[in-house]
Amino acid sequence: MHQTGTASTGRVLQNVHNSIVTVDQDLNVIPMLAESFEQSDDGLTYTFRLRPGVKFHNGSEMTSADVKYSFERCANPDTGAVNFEVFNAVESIDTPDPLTVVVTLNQINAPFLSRLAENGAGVIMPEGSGDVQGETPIGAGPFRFVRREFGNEVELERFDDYWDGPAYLERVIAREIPEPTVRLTGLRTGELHMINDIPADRIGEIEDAGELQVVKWFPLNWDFVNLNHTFEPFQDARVRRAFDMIIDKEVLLEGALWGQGAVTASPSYPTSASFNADLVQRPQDIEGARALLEEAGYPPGSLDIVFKATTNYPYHIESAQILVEWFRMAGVNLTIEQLTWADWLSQCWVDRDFQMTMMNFFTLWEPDFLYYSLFNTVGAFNYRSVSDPEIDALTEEARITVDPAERAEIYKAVQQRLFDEAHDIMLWFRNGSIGAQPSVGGLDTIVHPNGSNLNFHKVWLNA
Amino acid sequence: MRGFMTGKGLLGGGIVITMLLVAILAPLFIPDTFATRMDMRARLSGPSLDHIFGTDQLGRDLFYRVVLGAQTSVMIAGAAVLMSVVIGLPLGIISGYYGGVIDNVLMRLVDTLLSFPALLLALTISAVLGPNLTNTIIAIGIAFTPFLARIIRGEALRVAQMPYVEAARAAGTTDLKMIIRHVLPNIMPAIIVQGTISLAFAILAEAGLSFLGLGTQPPDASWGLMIQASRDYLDVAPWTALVPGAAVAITVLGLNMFGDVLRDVLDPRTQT
Amino acid sequence: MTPIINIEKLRVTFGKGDEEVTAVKDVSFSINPGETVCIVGESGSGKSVTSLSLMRLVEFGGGTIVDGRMTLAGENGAIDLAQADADTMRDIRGDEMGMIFQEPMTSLNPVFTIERQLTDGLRVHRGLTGQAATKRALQLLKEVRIPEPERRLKQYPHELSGGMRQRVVIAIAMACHPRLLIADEPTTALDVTIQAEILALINQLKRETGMAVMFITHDMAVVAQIADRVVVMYRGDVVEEGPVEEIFANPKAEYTKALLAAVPRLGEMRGKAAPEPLRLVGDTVPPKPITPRETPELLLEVRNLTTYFPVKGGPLRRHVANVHAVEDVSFTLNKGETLSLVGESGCGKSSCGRSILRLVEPTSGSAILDRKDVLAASHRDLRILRRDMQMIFQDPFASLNPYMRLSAQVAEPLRNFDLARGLELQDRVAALFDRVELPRAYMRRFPHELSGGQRQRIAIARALSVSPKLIIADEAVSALDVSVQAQVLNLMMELQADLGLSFLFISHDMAVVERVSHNVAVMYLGRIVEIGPRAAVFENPQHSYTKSLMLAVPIADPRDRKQIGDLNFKPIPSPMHPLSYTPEPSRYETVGPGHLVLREG
Amino acid sequence: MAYIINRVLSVLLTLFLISVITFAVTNILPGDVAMMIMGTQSNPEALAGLRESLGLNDPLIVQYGRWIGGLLTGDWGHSLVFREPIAPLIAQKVVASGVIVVMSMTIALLFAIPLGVWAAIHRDRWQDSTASTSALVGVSLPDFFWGIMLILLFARALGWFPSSGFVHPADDLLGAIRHAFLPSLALGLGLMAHLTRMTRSTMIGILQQEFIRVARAKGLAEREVVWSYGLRNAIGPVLTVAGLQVGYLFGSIIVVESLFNYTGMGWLTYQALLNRDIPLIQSSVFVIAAVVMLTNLLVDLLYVVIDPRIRLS
Repeated sequence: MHQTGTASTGRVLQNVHNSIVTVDQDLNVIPMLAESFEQSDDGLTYTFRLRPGVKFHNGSEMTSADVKYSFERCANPDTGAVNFEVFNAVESIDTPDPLTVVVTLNQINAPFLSRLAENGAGVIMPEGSGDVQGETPIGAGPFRFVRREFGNEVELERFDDYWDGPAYLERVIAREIPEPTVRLTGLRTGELHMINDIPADRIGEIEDAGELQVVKWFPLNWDFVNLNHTFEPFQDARVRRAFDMIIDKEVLLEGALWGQGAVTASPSYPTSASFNADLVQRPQDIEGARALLEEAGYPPGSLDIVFKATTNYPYHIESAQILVEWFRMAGVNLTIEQLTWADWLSQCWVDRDFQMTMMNFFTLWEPDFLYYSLFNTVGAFNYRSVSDPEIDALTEEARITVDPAERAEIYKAVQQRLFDEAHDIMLWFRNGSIGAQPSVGGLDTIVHPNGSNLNFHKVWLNA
Repeated sequence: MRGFMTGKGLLGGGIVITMLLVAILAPLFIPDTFATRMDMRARLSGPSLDHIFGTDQLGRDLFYRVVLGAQTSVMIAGAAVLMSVVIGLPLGIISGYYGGVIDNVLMRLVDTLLSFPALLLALTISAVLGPNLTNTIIAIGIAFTPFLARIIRGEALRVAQMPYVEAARAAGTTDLKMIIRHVLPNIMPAIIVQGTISLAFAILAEAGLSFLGLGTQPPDASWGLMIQASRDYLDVAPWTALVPGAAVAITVLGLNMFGDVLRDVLDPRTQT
Repeated sequence: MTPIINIEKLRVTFGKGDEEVTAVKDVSFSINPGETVCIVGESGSGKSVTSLSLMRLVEFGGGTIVDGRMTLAGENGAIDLAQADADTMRDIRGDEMGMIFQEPMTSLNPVFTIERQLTDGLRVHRGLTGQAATKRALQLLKEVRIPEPERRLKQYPHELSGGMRQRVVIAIAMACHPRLLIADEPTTALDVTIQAEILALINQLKRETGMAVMFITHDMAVVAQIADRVVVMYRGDVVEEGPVEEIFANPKAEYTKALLAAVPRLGEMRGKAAPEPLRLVGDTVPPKPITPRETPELLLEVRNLTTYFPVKGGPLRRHVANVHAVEDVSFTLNKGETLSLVGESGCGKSSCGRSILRLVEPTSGSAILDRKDVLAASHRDLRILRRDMQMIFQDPFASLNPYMRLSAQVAEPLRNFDLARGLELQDRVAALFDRVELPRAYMRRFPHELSGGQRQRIAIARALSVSPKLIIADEAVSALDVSVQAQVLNLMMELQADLGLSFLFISHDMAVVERVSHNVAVMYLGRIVEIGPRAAVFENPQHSYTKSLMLAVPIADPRDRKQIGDLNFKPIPSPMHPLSYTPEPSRYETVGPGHLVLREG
Repeated sequence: MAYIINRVLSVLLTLFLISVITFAVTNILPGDVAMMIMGTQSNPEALAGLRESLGLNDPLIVQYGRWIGGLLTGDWGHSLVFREPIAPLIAQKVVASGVIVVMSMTIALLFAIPLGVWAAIHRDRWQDSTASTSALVGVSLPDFFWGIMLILLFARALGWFPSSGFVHPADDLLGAIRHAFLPSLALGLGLMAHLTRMTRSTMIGILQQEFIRVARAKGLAEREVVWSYGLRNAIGPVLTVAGLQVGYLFGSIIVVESLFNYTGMGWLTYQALLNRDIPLIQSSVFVIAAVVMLTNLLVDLLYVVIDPRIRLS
């Protein structure tokens, strides 16, 4: 979901937990803590055979009771769980024996399995550990939690009884260093072995110098410009389209991220089956935009818009500055208001008090999660108040469509509709990058297929 | 006015006047879009004939930004200091001139406020009010007020005990006239000198707030914001920091020299 | 006899280039062993610069010795101090020559003990440290007759009184038995009784050690008391030099004559009924006495005036004690007359004057001015009453607003009471400038452009502007040079004769008081201890304090020197009392017509 | 003694006022504790419930009472984002900031006092303007500018000091000093100017005093006159100014600690402000203000030791 900062330690913390299922490089759901899984023909029953001998960090062995506990906890929003809607259709969770879990749904939820593989919903924790997870996470992952200081440091140590064999590294310490210069200096002086997010303008320079390893991958996340649909001008599709036309995404990508990414007209994961490759972004057309705005009743100079950008993503601030110039050319007066992350959350996310803003999301390869929660009228992340009956209908339909190909087509239609209506302005997928000392080995295994999690299980340090 | 005709006076005064002129005149002659025009092909380019001070990370011309940014920086600093003087002056004078219970209460309050670091105060006020130019001025202004009030109070107290105030009282001068005729003119030099030095601090405070995302909002140029934005490029494009940095440094130095010279010039004993 | 020091053609300047000022132009004189030479002159005469040049301290203040020789005779031959290098000078300073300064309050380092400051010189010049140094320091304190010398060693300067501090400074200067002691106005800041003691001490030390003394002063009375020879300086030059009797009896230089004429001498009013202005050099007509009105008319009657200042202390800064500044004071003042309040610092004379004007709020009592009680008046009435009484303050530098034009300062009272506007106001201000004999061109000027005497004239003009009946003059001439003082005094007396003013004249200077007063009240510890007609109080003092005060006043006549045995003054007790303290009322005995003396006991 | 009692009483009153102001200001901060806890998963019902359970719906005076009561009894509550008890958290951060506050002040004084004295001795000559100007350069640019410059110079180019982080002095004293050095130097550069100016003007005043002339008249060497007789008197006023500068310092550490990832009070307060961790903001702002005030109390008491005039009155 959201990164909580460019140098977030959160991604390292994920090494404490393992999920019941995961995905491979091609985003197929594959077993993890479950040895195998099967889905009944009616699509309502899922049976998981658990891997025997999996140990939790507290020494206990994983049983079906732990899985039931974990699922039930995740299904209950009162625990603060973020993914409860994954389990909305679940009728019962049965544990016929210690290594078997049967989940029964009351209606088809096509994305159920892949949602379990995504973003923590399928994480298995020891029974009864829910209350301590916040302070001292405990799971079945390759590293055990040692300590954490918010905003500063996370320390993990190797879990020797990890089911897939102990990790190479004895200890992982992740530190948040928000200043890029300081972070890069730390890597260059050898104080740090590895840094997340090399400043975009330095990647080329560091690659050329060849003294440090650079790992780049695509995509890390995607960005879009948000238009608040309760703001009167944005209720008119012409205005939204005109705004889309004002922006030259290539130049913006170059300006804000030094070209570290690729523009896209669709937020679907580019290698996923549902990605609509036919969509091509509208080219910049300031004159056309002016005409469209004029037509919609907004002649030059009549639109004064506040653009709220969060300082949590410095490149959003850069983007906003570039946008201001283009919008001025199109006769729209854009004023930037910088917000801290906390203020952005409260103003834009919760209160929906904004006209225009910009945000990024992790690459949600699971299309239901992506489109339902972000664009359905009742979607949990629909902070722009998008309300399009056609999209609502399509996203509901996809949920009960079992056939993968059929589902993919529905989502392609959603993408087409989003593009036509320009509910949001899609910008780009952004590259991920890691810089490391030459002594760090196993860097090819570090990035999780979803492009966001960092996995230290197979990473080592040369003497 | 002979006091200004020293090396220090000429230099300090010259800098201050130049900066003021730039702040006032530049926006009249240079369109403000010049400060935000971007050139993606000339990002972080060094000083050249096209861009005499080079460009920043968005290819904006640093000469225009620093020249047009003068207005913002000078205005924020000037308005904030003016505000703190406007609030601090009556508080300080009442406290120092009347003394007694009012003085005790006011100064206890001022002492309390002084325990809050000015930047912390400004940061909190900015967070409460939201980031924009006016609120930045208010935040810095409020944060500086206790200092000014304390200094003015001290001066007013000193002046209130001078025999000429006693003489004027014996001559039937009322309190209001006393303050206007005797107290104000005599504390003015101290206020002007302190104000000059506060201006320098206000410019830096704006930079500090910019560092934390408050203060001037992009794409507008202010010196503080420019230094703030340059921090990621200090090693590869040092001019992005040196240009606004030099502007701030020269102004601060100029203001300090000017303050020192003002101190001498405003002293009637050295006037001729 | 070889002089210890021989100064020839000394020339000292300050500043550089256009701003160069010559402080000492061409000064030559010498001092013999065992001799006291007084360098006398008014401010700006160069007397202090000469003494600092001798110590080569003048350079630290930005001065330069540009010419001349200062030959110090020594056992190993003579040294020209003007040419000596820094090391040599350091050896000489504090060893061959000691120096004491004007301000005993600031002459000692506040953060070091007396012992440390006494032994520093012993360490650098004599190599004395530890026990030996302490022993010598103790001996020195005994030599300067400090009570409880053992205790003083461990004390800090602020724990000592002004007189004791000056004794410590003298002890420091005497530490290495210098052959020459330079004393730069050492008694100017001291009360008259303490001055007498310090002068006696210096004389005594001189006799005991045989050292020479170079004594810088502006006070002719002190000169008369202490000098063997006198060097008179004026604007950087020596105008006259000679034995003290010769200078006083038969001055040759015009300047010396004018100076001596301007000095009021205690006792010279003997036999005169009314005060009269000084006869200054150049005055052609003899001064006219200011005789009081035939039928005295009461202007001010002060009854049982009492003023306490609260002392806060202890936790919570409670009101724990009172300073009894003015204690049950009563007196009357007639129209056209002058009553002087005289006493030493802290006696309450200033507080008394301020209480009558209500610049400080009195605790009780009444002050009836022309049938209206000032002390009972409301704030509004008080403002109107203040038209009838004005004040002149001591410090002519601080009592004028530096940022206000002189005309505006003189006009301020008129504007306050809206007595004149526009052109009329201008005319009246101009007339006031004429009245105090200041050129009208000065009206546009600022205070700093005027000399001290001129400023005091402005202060007088300001006071006169509202045609008051009473002027309270608080040490109005104390900060002025003696010749200027004489002019201002004469002006005040002239105004009294012309306008029928009454003065409440507050002063510590007995000679001046004798000159200007119709009546005199001597104050001590907040009370009037003796009050009466000037002649009665001065010629027939009854109270013991009045007597000792009279005894301490130096007389500007070398034939009338004090005997050391006479000088044994009691220190003044503290006027601070706990809240529970109830003072006795002041009870007087009448010893002559209008001459009252406080009962002692 | 009465002086000390009075100072302590006034300190208590000021502490009370500080707590009131802190509480008042943090309560008008935008943002919401409940929202911060729930983040992007907020929804109105859940927020309302959480607000209720956190006591955010109680009257302000009740909330204030609860907070101040907690402060007094040592129960400072829990930080929302750190998920830790606030008191030990702040205690640890105060130590961290204490290290750089002391070090930066030491660095500043080590430079400022000799520079100021030197300028005073050579008043109005070239040495004077050189000293004053060079001290001013430090204050002419923002702290973070110096911070980055120092990192580039001392960490990257020379490799003498680490570029970021904090080490607890109890764990590794040398490491702690090494980590604190660059932030302290960045802060010290800013402090220097004012202290130099103050030392200079105080010394000029003192060197004109009569007791300096007396010391010279005793034949003392100029070195002793200036550095012993003179400086000893200047220490008090200079320390007082240094004490007042601690307030400025605690403002600057917000920026500098964040830059250097030095996890002290400035960093903590900024994190708290950024994340609207109201309980933590309240306590850390209160602690900063209290520390600033207590430092000044300490300086006043130190003054009593230095200056015998106050000691005995």
